[in-house]
Amino acid sequence: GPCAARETVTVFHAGSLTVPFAQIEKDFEALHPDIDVQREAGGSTKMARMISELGKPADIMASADYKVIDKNLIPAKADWNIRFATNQLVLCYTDKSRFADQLSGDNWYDILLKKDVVWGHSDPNLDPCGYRSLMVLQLAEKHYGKPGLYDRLIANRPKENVRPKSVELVSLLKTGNMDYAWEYLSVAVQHGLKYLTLPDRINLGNYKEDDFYKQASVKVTGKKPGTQITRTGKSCTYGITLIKDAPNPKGAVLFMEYLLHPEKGLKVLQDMGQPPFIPARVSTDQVRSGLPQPLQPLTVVKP
Amino acid sequence: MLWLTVSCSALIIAFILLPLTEMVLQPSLADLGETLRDRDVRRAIQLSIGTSGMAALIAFVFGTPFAYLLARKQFPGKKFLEGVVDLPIMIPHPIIGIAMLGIAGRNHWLGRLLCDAGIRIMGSVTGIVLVLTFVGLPFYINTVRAGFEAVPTRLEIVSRSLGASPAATFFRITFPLAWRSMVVGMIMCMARAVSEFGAVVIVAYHPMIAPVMIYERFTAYGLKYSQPVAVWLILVCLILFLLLRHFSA
Amino acid sequence: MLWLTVSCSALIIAFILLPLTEMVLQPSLADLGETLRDRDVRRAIQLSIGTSGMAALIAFVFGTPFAYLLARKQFPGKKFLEGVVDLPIMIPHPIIGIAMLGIAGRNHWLGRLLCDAGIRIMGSVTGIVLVLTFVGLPFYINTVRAGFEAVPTRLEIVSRSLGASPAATFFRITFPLAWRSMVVGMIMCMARAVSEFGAVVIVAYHPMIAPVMIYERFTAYGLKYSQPVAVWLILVCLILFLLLRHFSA
Amino acid sequence: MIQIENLSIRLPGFVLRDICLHVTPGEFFTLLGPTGAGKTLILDALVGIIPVTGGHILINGREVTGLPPERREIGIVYQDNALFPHLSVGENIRYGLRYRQKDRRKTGLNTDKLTEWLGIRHLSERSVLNLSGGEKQRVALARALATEPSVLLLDEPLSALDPNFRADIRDRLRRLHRETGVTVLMVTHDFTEAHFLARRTAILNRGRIEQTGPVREVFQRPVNPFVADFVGMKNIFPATLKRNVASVGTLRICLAAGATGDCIAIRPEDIRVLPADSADGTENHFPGEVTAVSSHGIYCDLCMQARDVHFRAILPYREVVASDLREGSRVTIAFDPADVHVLRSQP
Amino acid sequence: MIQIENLSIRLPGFVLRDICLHVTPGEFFTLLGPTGAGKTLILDALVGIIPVTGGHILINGREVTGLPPERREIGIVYQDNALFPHLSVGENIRYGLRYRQKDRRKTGLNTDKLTEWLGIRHLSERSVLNLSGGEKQRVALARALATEPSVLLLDEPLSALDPNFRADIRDRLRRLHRETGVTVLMVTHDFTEAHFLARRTAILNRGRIEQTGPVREVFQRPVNPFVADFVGMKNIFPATLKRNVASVGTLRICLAAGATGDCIAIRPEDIRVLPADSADGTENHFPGEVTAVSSHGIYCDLCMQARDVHFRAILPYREVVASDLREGSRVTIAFDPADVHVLRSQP
Ligand SMILES: [Mg+2]
Ligand SMILES: [Mg+2]
Ligand SMILES: [Mg+2]
Repeated sequence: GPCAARETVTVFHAGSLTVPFAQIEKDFEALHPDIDVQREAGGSTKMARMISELGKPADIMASADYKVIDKNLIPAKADWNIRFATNQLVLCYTDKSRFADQLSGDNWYDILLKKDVVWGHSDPNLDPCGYRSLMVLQLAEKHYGKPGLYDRLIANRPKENVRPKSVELVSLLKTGNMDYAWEYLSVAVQHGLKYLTLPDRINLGNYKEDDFYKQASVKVTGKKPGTQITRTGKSCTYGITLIKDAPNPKGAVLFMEYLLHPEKGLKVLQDMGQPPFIPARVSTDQVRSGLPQPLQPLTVVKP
Repeated sequence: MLWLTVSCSALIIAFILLPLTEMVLQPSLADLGETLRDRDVRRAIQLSIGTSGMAALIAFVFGTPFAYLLARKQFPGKKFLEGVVDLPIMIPHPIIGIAMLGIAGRNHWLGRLLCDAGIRIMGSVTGIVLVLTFVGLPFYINTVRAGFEAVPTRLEIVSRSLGASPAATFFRITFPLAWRSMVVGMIMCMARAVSEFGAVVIVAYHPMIAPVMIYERFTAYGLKYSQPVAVWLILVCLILFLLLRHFSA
Repeated sequence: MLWLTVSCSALIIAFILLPLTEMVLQPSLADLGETLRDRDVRRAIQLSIGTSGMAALIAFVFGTPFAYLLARKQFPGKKFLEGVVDLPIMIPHPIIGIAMLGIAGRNHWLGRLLCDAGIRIMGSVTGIVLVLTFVGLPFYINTVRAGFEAVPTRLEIVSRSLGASPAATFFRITFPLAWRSMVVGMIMCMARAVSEFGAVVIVAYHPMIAPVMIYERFTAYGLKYSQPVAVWLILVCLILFLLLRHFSA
Repeated sequence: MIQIENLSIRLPGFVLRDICLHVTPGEFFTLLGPTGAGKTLILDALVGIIPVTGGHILINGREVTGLPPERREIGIVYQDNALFPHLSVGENIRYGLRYRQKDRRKTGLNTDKLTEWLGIRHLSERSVLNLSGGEKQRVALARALATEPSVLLLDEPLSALDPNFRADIRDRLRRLHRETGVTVLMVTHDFTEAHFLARRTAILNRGRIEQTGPVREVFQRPVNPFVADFVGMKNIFPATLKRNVASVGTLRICLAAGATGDCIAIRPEDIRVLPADSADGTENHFPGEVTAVSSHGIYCDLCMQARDVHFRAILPYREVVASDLREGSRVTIAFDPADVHVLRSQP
Repeated sequence: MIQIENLSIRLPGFVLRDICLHVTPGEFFTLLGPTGAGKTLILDALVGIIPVTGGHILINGREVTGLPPERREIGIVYQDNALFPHLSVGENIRYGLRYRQKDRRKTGLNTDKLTEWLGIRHLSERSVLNLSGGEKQRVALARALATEPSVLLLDEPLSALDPNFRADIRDRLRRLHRETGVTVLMVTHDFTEAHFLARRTAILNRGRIEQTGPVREVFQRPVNPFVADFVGMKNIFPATLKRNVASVGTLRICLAAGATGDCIAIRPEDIRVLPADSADGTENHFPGEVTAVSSHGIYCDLCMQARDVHFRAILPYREVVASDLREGSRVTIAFDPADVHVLRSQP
């Protein structure tokens, strides 16, 4: 059929980017009717592993944590890394959530400690949102000066409440299977959830607080079951890269060019509650000069 | 005794129907309409129907002779073959996908052969059809085998005594008497195939069949966006199967 | 004709067996051993066997009276009920999970009821068993129904004419003559249940049943780490089913 | 004792109308009729497995119309014996004892005596699967009688048996009936079985009873052509009756007495075949010609033509040989006026 | 013409040994035997659906032992008629014509004539599902004969029919055989069918042929007790023979001529029942007493005892009535020495 004739651009991305990327795909495909963008969403770590370990063909990888690209893809599968958006963690809930009427910035952790409250987060091993949720809890222990808070909170969160990617929790909230869930602000906005914003000191949304964030660390599984690596706290910064042996580099660059354009892709992100970096950032001049030609004007160097 | 029977039966019917009707009734008509205008949704449902129909067709072509063999001949190792036919029912779905990818890659002689012939399994319609055929085959073969067994061997003997070759006998006697079971078998095979998710999601995330899309929408957007797709898929399947059953009755 | 039949049959057997044997033969014995020492793997396989066995047991308890009803009684709407029984085969697996969660949450009266009774569906063994029962029921009911139909009604009539009540007749005549089909039905139900992935992964990611673990390991770590788990699951299932079949033959 | 009063059963495609049957205590009664006449339906109603549309069924004076089978105290033996395949011969026979224990003490009939009579005592431990057809039917009989039912129903118990077993079971049935005195209602389509076993019979056709009476009387005096044909009166002719003469074609046949009707019937064995141009004193003797001779072993079927009427007679084989009867033989066809039965085709 | 030479078939649990059968062209031959004797197995071998262990099968002189069924030119009619349920009557009958077109022109027998003879011409457009049992069997016959097979095989074609249809099909079978001259091999367990239809017969028992010969001869002169019992010689006694006298119990029975053997047999219809203390000139007459009289309609079965020997006789019902024979009647049992057959129980 006519679909088969179109060239495809395969984009792997963090689950939290699903809604804006769906819009961007639609806009981009309208502009380039000969290109079909095919997206596959999941926990960023998992998506990166699918490229690095399983060799699944992909053109672009957009991660909720740019570190994932550095650690899993560079240098074998990618050469560079563009940071293009930020985010912050919020505690999401609905009208029907237990104690929703009492929830405030001062007592949220008390509510999460209640026995009959069901709350959860995504899998730290598969999804940056998962370990970031844990980091928020660790930072809260320090910020509110409540030693042992983290362990007590975790003790009240059975393993069953951990799902592979954060956006799955949205459905559980909405069907009333779960009362509270840790999500990115953007996800909460996009899905029309009620949410509680937290102080900058603990929400991982402000890069100026990176020194405080650094105190949090979470162990996650490594390249094979049983091994572990440590993730330390850092502000939520989204990264994107082009996969080295991409099947369709031309189309991929075209899409990336569209995505990183302040009036196009980045504007969609902005509209959907996710603050973009305008312009997008790379770490060094050397990296910038290594970018495909059309992307260079859309980026600045900022370590 | 009767009371127990009826209440157990009612419980089972409720257990099956309650979750499904609740789900079907939840989306508003507006949601349903909007979903149907989504080209991706239409494409996914079409692909689901198309690939499972294709699987049913393959089952028909290759499964019919096998079903006939199982229905008519006695041979050593028959029990084993019967077990093999039922195997796809008990193999966990992700394993099916993994096993298919295992022989489809360049690391396997078969994969190289296919690759050289330009046939791609991973992420292709071919791959989806293969996986769906795998899971649907037992349903076709078991149904049609029972259909063949219901045709008295005597009719075939008489036909041959009247001069018809085995092939002529099959097409003039056995097939006309068993074709209904083949239609039912294809419906069953298609029904099973259209429901498959776990094996397909491993072999082909794209092109997206409806169950994968429903899963994706559920995990990424939530219930509200997956339900209408699910409702449409269920409706399309129901209509299709009712039509086929009607046609074959 | 015979040649065609045999080659089609060989093709199907190869199509089913080749991917599976290739997969079973690939992991080294060391890998297999190491995997088995992994407590998570053992727990997942145990959970898979346990929950699908539970599903088979539930199907036995509630499905047997229903199968008897379908086998023995004629009533208006019977065709409809037969269709309902087959429904779980054709409902895409993610939809099953979604539909279950739909009525299990606090937003549904049934969910609230369950919640107040302390029964949780999401992420619980209860939820897994429910989903597996849902997908396995048709297999149990259809098998046992055929088993009941194979017991001549006359035997039951004679038993009653000799003074036995319907219940006594069932336990002294019908059950002893149909129990084999119940064992086979439970095997089929369990086989189907142990293979389910799409519906379970939505209802319960944790506790992890083996197919979910295999999927996770495959997507996160690749073939090498998922294959040994798959091999163990297949082996355990095969042994279990062979034992049961042997026991019931 | 069985009383069936105005029994009606309405099924899609079949109606049983106003059936009345009285089987007296200890009687052996046969219900005869061709396939599809509704015989088995009446048995089903007696057993209690189909709902009746109207009428009443009484067993030993007790109304059982609405009772379930287990409360009717009947025994039933089917053509296909319906033995419980998973039980041994002994277990089959003793199956119903636990439900009817009290009755057993009263009469003292025990299974030992029963199995002795039926010659199956030595089979007690055997599986019922390896028995011969005759043995199976004997076990089925023992099972039905072990509970000492008020009545015994038999659904063509001889039809499915090999001829060599058939005679044996038939003999045993008769002896059993005599020795136990049980009331028996047997359904069959074979009139000779009724002759052998029963005192009275009813002829069923298309859901209606055509005639009831002693077997020999139904055999000798059928009331209409259907019954006549069913009991083997092969010479049934439409006739015009005038006083005691019936005109059949161009033949004029004398009757023993004046009667009204539109048909006459003569049993084939009542027709005598004499040498041509001879007579033996009867009024009815016609010159004729043999058109066919068929041997059936002991006896032969003779087809003969007298003018425009075809007669059929049955003769012992030795007589046919002695008289050298063959196709074309010229004979005299003779029969007594008393053997000419007048029937009405419309009731 | 059918020649079966030393046919052997070995199956798990059953062996067919050294079967030799010659059916001459145009003959109507019956293969008789009880259930399980191996009759159907021989038919299966003739049709070509089971492999033979040894021996040869020739049809019209052509060896067909290894040929598939479609190349044997046989017609077959089964007990259950095996009509193609999805085809009309006409389509069933014409089914085989396309494969045997050339033969049809030769002899000129056409389906119109066939359906005319069988009285099913008007059914041509009807579905075979709504036919009566007799009509179905006639269609099956027409279908088998339409291709003008070299031989026609019949597998108990009358057994499953209602008695009223049975006589009709039997008559038509005989006429068809006469008019088409086809070679027929019929399998049955009913000896009277053989009498009616066939010239020659073979008696099969447990995979072996016990006797072959003209029907009447097998009927009159069985070679061993099994055949004697099968053809209805109800009086079979172990006997000690000395010249032309056989000692049975305490009776001494005269034979027509000296013979060797260990058994004697007398047909029940060859036994005459005379008034007590009378005689009719035969050497063999014994005083006896009637122990049982059973009616079978036209004829009656009489059980009699003469000293320590039990005789069974068959008498026409009217004779029993005329002589007022009943249980306890004293009679003279008489039979001719020529009617006493000497058998050997061991070959
Ligand atoms: Mg697209
Ligand atoms: Mg009947
Ligand atoms: Mg047979």
